[in-house]
Amino acid sequence: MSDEPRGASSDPEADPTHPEAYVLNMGPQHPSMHGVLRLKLHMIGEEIVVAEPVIGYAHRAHEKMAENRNYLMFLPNSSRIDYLSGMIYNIGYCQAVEKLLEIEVPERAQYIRVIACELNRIASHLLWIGTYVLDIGGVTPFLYCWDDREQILDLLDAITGSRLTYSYGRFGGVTMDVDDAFLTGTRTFLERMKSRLPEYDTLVRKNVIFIERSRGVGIMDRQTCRAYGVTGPCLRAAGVAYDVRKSEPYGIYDRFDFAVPTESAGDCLARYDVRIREIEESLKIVTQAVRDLPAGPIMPDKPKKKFKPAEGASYFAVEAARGAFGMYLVSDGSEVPFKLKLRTPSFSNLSSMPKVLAGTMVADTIAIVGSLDIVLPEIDR
Amino acid sequence: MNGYAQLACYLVLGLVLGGVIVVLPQLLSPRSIGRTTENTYECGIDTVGSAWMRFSITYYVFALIFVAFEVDILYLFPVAVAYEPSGWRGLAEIAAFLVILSLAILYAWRKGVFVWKSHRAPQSSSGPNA
Amino acid sequence: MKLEAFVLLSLVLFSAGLYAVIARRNLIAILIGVELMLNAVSLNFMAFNRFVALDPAVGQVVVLFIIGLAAAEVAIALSIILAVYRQRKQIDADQLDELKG
Amino acid sequence: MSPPETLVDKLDSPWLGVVLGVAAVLGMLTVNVLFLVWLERKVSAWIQRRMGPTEVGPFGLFQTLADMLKLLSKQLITPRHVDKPLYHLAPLVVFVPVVAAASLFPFSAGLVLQDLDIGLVLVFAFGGLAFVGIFMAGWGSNNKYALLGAMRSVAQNISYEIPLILASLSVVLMSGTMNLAKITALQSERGYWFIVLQPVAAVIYFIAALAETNRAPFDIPEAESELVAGFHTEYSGMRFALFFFAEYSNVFIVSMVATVLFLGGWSGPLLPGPVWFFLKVYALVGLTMWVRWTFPRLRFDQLMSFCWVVLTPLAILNLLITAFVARLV
Amino acid sequence: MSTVTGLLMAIAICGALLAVSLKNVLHAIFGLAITLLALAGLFMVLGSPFVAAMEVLIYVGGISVAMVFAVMLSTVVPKHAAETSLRKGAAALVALTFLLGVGAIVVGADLPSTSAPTLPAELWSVAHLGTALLDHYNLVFEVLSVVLLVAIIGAIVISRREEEHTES
Amino acid sequence: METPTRTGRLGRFFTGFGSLFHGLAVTSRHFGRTIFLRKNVTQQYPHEKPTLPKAYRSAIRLIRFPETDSHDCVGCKACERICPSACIAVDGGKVEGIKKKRASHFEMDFALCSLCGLCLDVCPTTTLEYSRLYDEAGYNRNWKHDLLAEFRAREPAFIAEQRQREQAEAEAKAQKAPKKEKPPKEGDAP
Repeated sequence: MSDEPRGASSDPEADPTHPEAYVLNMGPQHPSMHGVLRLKLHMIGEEIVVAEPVIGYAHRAHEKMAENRNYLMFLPNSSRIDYLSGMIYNIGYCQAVEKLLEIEVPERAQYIRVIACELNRIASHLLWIGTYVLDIGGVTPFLYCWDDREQILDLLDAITGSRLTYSYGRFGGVTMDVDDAFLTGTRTFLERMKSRLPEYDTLVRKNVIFIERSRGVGIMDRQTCRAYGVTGPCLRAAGVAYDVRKSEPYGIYDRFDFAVPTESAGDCLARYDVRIREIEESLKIVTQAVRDLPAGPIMPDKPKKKFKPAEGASYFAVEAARGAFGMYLVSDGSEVPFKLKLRTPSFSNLSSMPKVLAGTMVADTIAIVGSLDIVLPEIDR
Repeated sequence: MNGYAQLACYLVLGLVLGGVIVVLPQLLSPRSIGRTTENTYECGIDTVGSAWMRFSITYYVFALIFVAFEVDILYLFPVAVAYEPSGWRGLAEIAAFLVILSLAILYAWRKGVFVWKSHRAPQSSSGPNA
Repeated sequence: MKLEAFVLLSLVLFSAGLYAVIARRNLIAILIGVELMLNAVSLNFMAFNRFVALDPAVGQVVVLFIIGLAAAEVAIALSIILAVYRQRKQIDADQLDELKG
Repeated sequence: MSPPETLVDKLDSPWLGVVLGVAAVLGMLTVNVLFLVWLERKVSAWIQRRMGPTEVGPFGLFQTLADMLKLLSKQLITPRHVDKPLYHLAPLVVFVPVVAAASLFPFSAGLVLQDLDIGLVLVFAFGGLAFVGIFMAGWGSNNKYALLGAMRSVAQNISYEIPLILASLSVVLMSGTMNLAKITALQSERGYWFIVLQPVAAVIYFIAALAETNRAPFDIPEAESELVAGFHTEYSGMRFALFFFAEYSNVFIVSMVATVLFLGGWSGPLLPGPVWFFLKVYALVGLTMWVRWTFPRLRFDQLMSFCWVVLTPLAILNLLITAFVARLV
Repeated sequence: MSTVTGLLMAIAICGALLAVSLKNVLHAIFGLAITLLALAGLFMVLGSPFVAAMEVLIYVGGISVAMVFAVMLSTVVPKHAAETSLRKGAAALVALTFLLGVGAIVVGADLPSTSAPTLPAELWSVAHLGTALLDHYNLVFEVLSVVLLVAIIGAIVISRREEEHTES
Repeated sequence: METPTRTGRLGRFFTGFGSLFHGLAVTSRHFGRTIFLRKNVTQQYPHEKPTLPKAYRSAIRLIRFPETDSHDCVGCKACERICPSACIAVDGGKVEGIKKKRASHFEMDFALCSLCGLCLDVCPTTTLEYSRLYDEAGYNRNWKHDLLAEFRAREPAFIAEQRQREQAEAEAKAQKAPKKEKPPKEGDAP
């Protein structure tokens, strides 16, 4: 985005040239700007006239890198696009390539993928709850959330060998099978999480200060969401029941019984509620997947060695923790993708900020931006 | 020595000690100055404009109300100390005083001073939530 | 210390305030001058209260009253200054000549 | 008028007494600050299922001492474009009143450095001086965050000063004195703490004191997620340490005031006076820590309207009722 | 004791000079604060620590803070037209004339040079002051509350109108 | 926002106030669990060593097979080609006297490695595995490890033994059908 102030809001009073307006930079090195986002705020008094997100401080050219290496070599990049739900991105990329190459994935691998992805989604949402409460000043819930998240990371660590940037998926399956210890651990975790959610409810959701800070703050209505392509919990908090897992089921998601939670208010509180209920839904999915996990191989019997798709293009989208993550793969028939376009949810969600932030008080900025759950590397991919 | 004079000495000695505490590390500490060491902190970006700018008027209204209020309630200190022997008349006077004081709050409340309102309609104004 | 010293100090402060009121053009600076003058008066009251009066409560009450009035005066004066600034974008006394016919 | 005999008067030379007194106050405050910071870190760790400092000294007790030594050896950075006199003086203006205010408290019967009749008002007066210091820091830094933090800090402090004073006025009205030692003595005489008669005032006082000392959930001025570090964003090394010192000492001072006003000061059975006094003070400080590590932060406008719409009217009402009841009894 | 008094007087004068001479209004306010603190000290010397505490609380903690707020709201401080030397000279002349004239009167007035009368301590006590406020001077007490009420209302009205003005 | 009735407002005030105490109860429970039950979640790292999962993914190393007491890298460069971070440099080729090719150079830049495991997947001789290093730290940008270093001293002996093995194999082959077998690796993904 440009360095010049843009008239982001259509409001005639939103005039950054107002004599009393001044510019406040929030970020890139700000204690609570997630990652290195820079918000250039044109303010009058405490009120934001024009908010201008300036991005690019963590740019790593993932899309360009994809054009310079073969399909397999891009695999480790995928979970680094969004390091907080890296598993979903990693598996999603595998699924996109599988769609292009028409590779069949064994049943067991499908189930393992679902378990891993949903655990990862819970971890991501837990982290969001923690950081959001931290953003509005509560430190302790943050650590409780990280404690729970740690359990998930331990579980995933046991099967993938890494805790954050999993290169777990392979074209056609996953790298490593799950064992009984993992399944037992997962069941234990499901129980633990069910007992923890009421605690969050008491400590955070019912807290009057939390409610006061979140209710009616940062309202994103349906129109705004539609205009900016907002997806994920932010969209569902505005009352639109759009979830890629339901609307365009991929993998084996159509086999599970889960709901798409929605709220209508579209404010920070609604986004919190949606995420908490999504954790519950994910817990349900994991429970079912663990119950139904079939025996069998985790890779095709004869895995392909060369990944050389025919000329053509395909689009594949998954529901990441932050919204719809789409990959548009263009193949020119060689081993190297001609173009990989990533549609990342945080980017679209953040782009609504100039509109949402204009006219709010600076005190709410952090809460609103925090409630989006942005991950900067994903925006700057 | 008078207790109040002592208090003054405490202030002076505190000032001296504080000065020593600040000056001492100035002499002891390392000194290394780079190009941006002495920049004003604004999240790693060069500051645009001076920080000495205008702020929201709401703060200022609070300051004014505070000044008036503080005078009021500080008057109550001697009165409170002398309340015991003052009889029902004392109660009436304090009550009148406090009621008048409350009127100020009531007025400010009715005028919406304590509601920190944003000048424009907040957030998305693209239409009603369909 | 004698009474005279306090009275003279009060006089010096009052003159300083007078100077500020005449010389300064910034309305807040003028207000500072006024505050100085008020305080000079308070000091006088306190000094006479100490050295002359038989009931020390009198002078103290007067001084408290002055302080209270000063607070009220500041509240109103600052509001007016602010209003003027908001209208004119500057607070120099000389520029405010609208009433000069 | 002759002030009652105090500890200092028992010494031969008054000057020696003053110097010793300052040394005692500073020593007490320093040890307290170091201990409080350690305690804060430990309490927060325990609440959050962590361990806190463990490495330096037994139970990590010397961790804060090490931190202080580190701060002492840090470079003092003065940014360009600061308003030099204000910037340099601000830490002192915040620091000095704390030392003076801390000398006013009765730690036990007879153990009081300065037994002044208007002790309570003086404590508030010294607290009021800090506003100026905060402004100097915020303005002097020429930093937008610092200035915003200073504006908020002062606006918050002055607002909560009103319910704070009103709550303590209720006690003054009941006891008929502003002398801290006499208020304490009165409570041990009557055999009950004033919190029994003034629970509402005590709660108001506690909430207002949290806000006065910028503790969560009222830590808006330093709301690090918004304003980085508030008015002391640009201060480093020992200058920052002075602000820090003042902040924690203020927590301690308001707890001491609360102890004297509502919890009967030094009075208590069996144990000697100072032990009771510090036990109560630390219990209160612990309570502020517990609160701090539980709640999120209020937004600034909510904070202000809470003060003026809820706390202040409540405090006025409480004062009125106190006056009425005192007349009846 | 008199050295302390002299010191306080000197500080008061220095502060006052700073307050009236500094270009930067904000610095001038802090100069005023210094004077006020010294005056509070003098009030203590003059036997009324309570009034001294009030001076600190109201003037330093209240009025000067409000002034600083006003400065922050009104203008970027160094940016106001400087006083002309002519004006300064004229003002100095008036002030000096006043100082010398009244000073001569004061010196010539033959003020009582006795040391302060020793009154019983309870006459200086805050309780006595409170009784006086409740008793003889209760009108002062009540009138002041009304004055302050009016001041608050006035301040709110003026600043509210300003806010509406900026809004429209 | 709706304007609540007076009782509603008062009720909300008290529920709000109560919610604060519920929050305090939660934190105090955790407080008690930490200091009385000693159930904190901290792992005092330098004092307690971490327990690594079986699948722990660290920098790669060459497997030392028990049969040969050496690695089986033939220097085919498959890993070098697939490595997305280009952190592997392999060289190898014919060694005098034996049929099998041997790696002569296997250098890895730990600073660049992204621990993706693709090299393990493509290794034709499955001689690569994850090491169990977790506290490695590089002190400069040139943080290269020679993975062959630990095998170098044994290399002449290995070649001699390999020659014998190949001779024996050739003899056996001459007698019967050839039997190609690779030593199995534990924990290998199928």
